[in-house]
Amino acid sequence: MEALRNKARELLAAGTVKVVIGYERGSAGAARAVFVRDAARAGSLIFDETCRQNLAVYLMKPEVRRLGKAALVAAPAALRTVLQLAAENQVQDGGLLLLAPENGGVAVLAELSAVEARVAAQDPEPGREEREELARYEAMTLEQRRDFWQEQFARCSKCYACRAACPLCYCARCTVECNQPQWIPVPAHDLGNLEWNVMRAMHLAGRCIDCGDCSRACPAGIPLHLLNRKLIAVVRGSFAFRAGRAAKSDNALSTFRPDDPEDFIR
Amino acid sequence: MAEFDPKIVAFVCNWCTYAGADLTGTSRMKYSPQVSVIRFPCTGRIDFMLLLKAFAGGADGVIVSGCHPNDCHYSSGNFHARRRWIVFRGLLDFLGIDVRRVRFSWVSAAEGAKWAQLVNETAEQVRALGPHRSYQRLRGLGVG
Amino acid sequence: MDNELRSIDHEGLGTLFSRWRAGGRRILAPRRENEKTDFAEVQAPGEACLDPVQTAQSAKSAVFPRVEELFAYRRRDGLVELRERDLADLPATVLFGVRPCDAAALAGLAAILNWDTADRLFSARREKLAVVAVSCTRSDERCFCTSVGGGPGARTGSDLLLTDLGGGGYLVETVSDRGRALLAGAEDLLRPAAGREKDKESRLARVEKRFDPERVRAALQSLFDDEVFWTEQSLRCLGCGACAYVCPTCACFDIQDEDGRRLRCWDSCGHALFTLHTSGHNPRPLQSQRWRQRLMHKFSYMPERQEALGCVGCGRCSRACPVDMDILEHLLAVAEAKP
Amino acid sequence: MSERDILQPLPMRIEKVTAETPDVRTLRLAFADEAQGKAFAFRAGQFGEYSVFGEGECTFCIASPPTRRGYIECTFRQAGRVTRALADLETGETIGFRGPFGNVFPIDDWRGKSLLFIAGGIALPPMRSVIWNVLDLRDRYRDITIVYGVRTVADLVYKDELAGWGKRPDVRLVTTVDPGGETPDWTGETGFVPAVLDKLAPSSRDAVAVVCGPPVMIKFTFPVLARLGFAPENVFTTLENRMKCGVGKCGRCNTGKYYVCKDGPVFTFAQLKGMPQEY
Repeated sequence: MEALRNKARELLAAGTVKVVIGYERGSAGAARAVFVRDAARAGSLIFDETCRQNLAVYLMKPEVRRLGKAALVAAPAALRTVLQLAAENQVQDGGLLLLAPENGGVAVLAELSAVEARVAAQDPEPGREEREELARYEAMTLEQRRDFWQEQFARCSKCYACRAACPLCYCARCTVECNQPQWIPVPAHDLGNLEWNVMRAMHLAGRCIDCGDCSRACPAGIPLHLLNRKLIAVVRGSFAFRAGRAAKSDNALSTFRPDDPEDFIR
Repeated sequence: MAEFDPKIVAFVCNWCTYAGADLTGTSRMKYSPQVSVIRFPCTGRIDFMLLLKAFAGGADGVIVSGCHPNDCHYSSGNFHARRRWIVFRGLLDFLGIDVRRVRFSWVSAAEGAKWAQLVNETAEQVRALGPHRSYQRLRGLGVG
Repeated sequence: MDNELRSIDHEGLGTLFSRWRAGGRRILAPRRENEKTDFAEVQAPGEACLDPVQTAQSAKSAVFPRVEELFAYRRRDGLVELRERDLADLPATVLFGVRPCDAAALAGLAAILNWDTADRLFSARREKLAVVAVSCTRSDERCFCTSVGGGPGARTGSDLLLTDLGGGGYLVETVSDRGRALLAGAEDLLRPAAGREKDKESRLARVEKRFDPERVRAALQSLFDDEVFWTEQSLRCLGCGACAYVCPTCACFDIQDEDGRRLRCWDSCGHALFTLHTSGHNPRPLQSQRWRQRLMHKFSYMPERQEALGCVGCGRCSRACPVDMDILEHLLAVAEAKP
Repeated sequence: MSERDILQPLPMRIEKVTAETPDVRTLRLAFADEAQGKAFAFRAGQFGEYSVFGEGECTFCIASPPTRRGYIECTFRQAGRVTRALADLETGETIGFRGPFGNVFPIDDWRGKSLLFIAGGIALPPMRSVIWNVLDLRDRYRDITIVYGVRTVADLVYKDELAGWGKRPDVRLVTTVDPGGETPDWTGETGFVPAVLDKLAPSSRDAVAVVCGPPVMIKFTFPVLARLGFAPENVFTTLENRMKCGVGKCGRCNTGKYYVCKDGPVFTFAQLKGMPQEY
C-alpha cells in the first residue's frame, strides 16, 4: 500500500499525471473510488480485497477525462478493460498509466504492450467456482431457466446501474434512449425488462471482460454477470476469441471466419 | 380440440431467400400458409431484437434465412449475421426461450423447394411445441 | 381507549392478518427472497421478514408503482376513444412492517404528487392504503431519520405503530382513524400493555442526530454556484438511477404510450438525458449539476415549495449506491462547507 | 365520482392544417365535445400538452389568442417522435389536449404602454397569442413594434399574417433574415436580431419588451435592450424546458425552486437573474 501511495505521490509531484484514480476507504468499511490530484492527498489511497470496483469505468466519464492525464489503480479486470477500450479506439497507447499492485509493490504500466503481457501472464481463466456457477444454470431445464430469469427481471426497475457501472457501456446516448423508433420500452415492466437485458447482454457480447460490476451495481441483486459470462463462453467456444486480451483486435461480432460453426443452420 | 395454427414470422434477405420463396410460389408448390414473410436487404440487417419483437407481437415461431455462405449480395452480410445468431441462440437458450422456435436457414433463389420444406418443417415443429404463451404473457405483466 | 397502549401476541397478529384478508385487503410486507428483502404480498405474519434494518426497495410502489396505466386509448374510424382508469380496480392494501421513516415518506410523496392539484391515481391508492409500521429496534450507519424530523419510533404517517417487545409480541399504538378501523372487532386479540411493555423507548434503536436540515438548506443555497465543490462531491457518481428508484420520496416520472395504454413510469433526475430538449440542448449536462439537483430538490426546493423535506433519512440510497455515494456524508459536507 | 384525471387529455379534432414551412405546421383544433369547448378558457402565454395516441405528448404554447373563441391553434416544428407523428395527421383526425397550464403575460399591467415583441425563428408561435391578444385590444396600448428574425426567407412562419401586420398603420413590423438567408425579392432587413434591434432603437419609455428565441439570440439581445433602457423587470420571455406532466409533478422542468410549468412559462429577465441557468 505504501508503495502505491509513494508512486502516486511521485507521479503527481512530477506532473507526470494530473490525477490518480484509485481506491480510498469509504463509508461502512467499503472501498470506493477516489480521484487524487494533489500529491499531499495520496496517503488516502488503499488497495486490498475490498477494492472490487472496476475503476476503468471512470476513464470514459467526461467529467473525469477533463481532469487530464490519469494513472489508474488497476486490478486485473481493469487491465483487461483498458485493452478492450484500446481495441475499440477509446484509449490511446501512452495516454494513460496503469498502477498494478503486486506483492506489496506496484508495477507501473505505461504501454499497452506491457498491459498485454501482464494480462497474458495472469491469464485469468474462470475459476472453478465461476465455472460451476454457470454450469448450475446450464444444467437447469429450459423451464427452470425461464422462470428463474423472469423472476429476476421482474425485480428490475431499469435504474440502469448495470449500464452506468459497466466500463464498456460508454455510448453517450444508449439505444434505450433513442425513441425513433422506441426500440426498447421505457417502462420497467416484464417485457421491457427482458428486452433491455437481452439488449445489454448482446451489445456486450464479445466485448465484456467479466469484471462483474453489473451484478455488484444492481440494487435488485439480479445476477446479470451470468448473462455476460454465458456469452463469453459462447464467443470463446465458437470463435476462440476473448475480449480484453489485445490492444489491437477486431470485435468478435464485427468480424467473421468463413468456417464459423453453423451446425444449427440448415 | 381445434388444431393449433402457429403464427410464424420469416425474416428473409431480398436477394436469395425472398427470391427463393417467390420461386416456390411461381412453381406452384404448396406450403404452410401460417408464415408471414418480411423482406430485408440482407441477413446482416436482421437485428436480434426483431426476433424478440416478433415473439412479443404474437409469433409462435421465427424463421431467419438468407443467402448461402459466399453468395451474399454484399459479400459478407450473412457471415456477420451467422456470428450474431450463434451468440443470440446461446443467450435465448440461457434465458429459457426455446430455440426450437427459431429456425435459421440458407435458401438460395433457386431453392424454391427448400423454402417450402423449411416453412413446412418449421410449422410442424412449432405446432408440436404449441403456442408461445410463456413469452406472449410477458406483455402487460408488471404494469400496476 | 384508543390512546391506551395495548399489546398483541404473534398468534393474535396471525388472526388479525386473516381477518384483514377476509375483509378483502391484500397485505404487503417485507419478504426475503435470495439476498434481498422487499415488499410483496403475504398471507400470514410468519412470511414477513422484519430482520433487516431496511428493505432494499422502498414501499412507495404500493401507492406509486414502477409502471402504472393512466388511461387506455383506442382508435376507431379516425376517432379516438379514451377509457379512464377504473379506480375500483385498485386493491385495498395493508402495508405491514414498514419502518417509521417509510411511513413518514408517504407524506413527502403526497407533497409532490398532490401539489396544488390532486394526482388521481396516487390519491386513490393512498386512500385505500392502511399503514402498519413497525418501530426500529436496530439501525445502521446509513440511518439518519432523527436528523430529518423522524425517529425510530415516530408515528407520523402510520395508522398503527407496532413495537417489537422481544419474543412476546408487539406493543400496539393506534395512530389514526384508519388504524382504529383496522382493529375494529379485534378487542379479543389485544390486551392492555402492562408494566415494562409500556416502555417503548427502551426498545428503540438509538439514532444520533447528525445535522440540522435548516442549516443544510441555507448552506445549499450559498453553495449553489460553487462548481468546484459540486464537481468534487460528484466525481465518483456514475449517474444511474438506483438512488432515486430505491428512495421512498423520489417521485419524478415519465409518461409513455404503449399498446393502447398511457403509462406512467419512474424516472430520475440523475439520468443524463432527463432534461434533454429535442433541440439537443441539455439544461443540466454535467453529473455534478444532476447530483446538486438531487440534494437541492430534497433539502432546499421541496421545503420551500411543497413545505416538506424530500428525505426521511432511511439511508436506502446510500446502501443501494454502487459507488458509495453516502448521502449522509455528502449532507455533512454541505453543512460544513465554507463557500 | 372522483375528479377527472389531470393527466388524461380531452379529445380535440383537427379542423385545419397549415404548412408554414416544409417542417413547421399549424393545427387549428376544436374540442370534440362541444360542452368542453364552451367551458374552455385560457390566457395568452399559457401552454398545453398535445397527445398523439401511441406516440406520446409534446408541449407547446397555445399560439392563438384567447380573444378568438371556439378553437385553439398550435404551431410546431417536426423535431422529435411526437411532433413527427403530429405532422402526419390530417384534418378531421383526433388528438388529445391537456391544458391550459402555466402563467400568463400580464397584459392588463401593460395598459397604456408601448410593446416591443422580439422573436427569433420558431419562437414567434409562442408569442403570437399575446401579439394577437393585444392587437385585438389595440386601443389599450401605445406603440406596438414587432421584430422577427429568421435564418432564411424560407423559415418565415405566418407569412400571410406578417403581410397583414406589415400593412397595419398601428403596428411597426420589422422582419430580418440572417446574412445570406435573403432572396432577390426580399424587402426586409438583413442581419441578426440584436443588430437590427440596435439600429431600430425603439424607445424604452413606458415600454415593455417580450423576447423569445434561441438562447444565443436572447443572450445577445438582452444587452441591447439594457442599453436602450429596458429594465430587466420589463423584459419578458417564455421558457421551454422539457416537460411531461405540465402540472408540477414529474420534476422535469424544475429549475431552481421554480417549475417552468407552474411558475412559468412566462418569466421576466429580473426573475431569470435569480434562477440557476438550467433552462
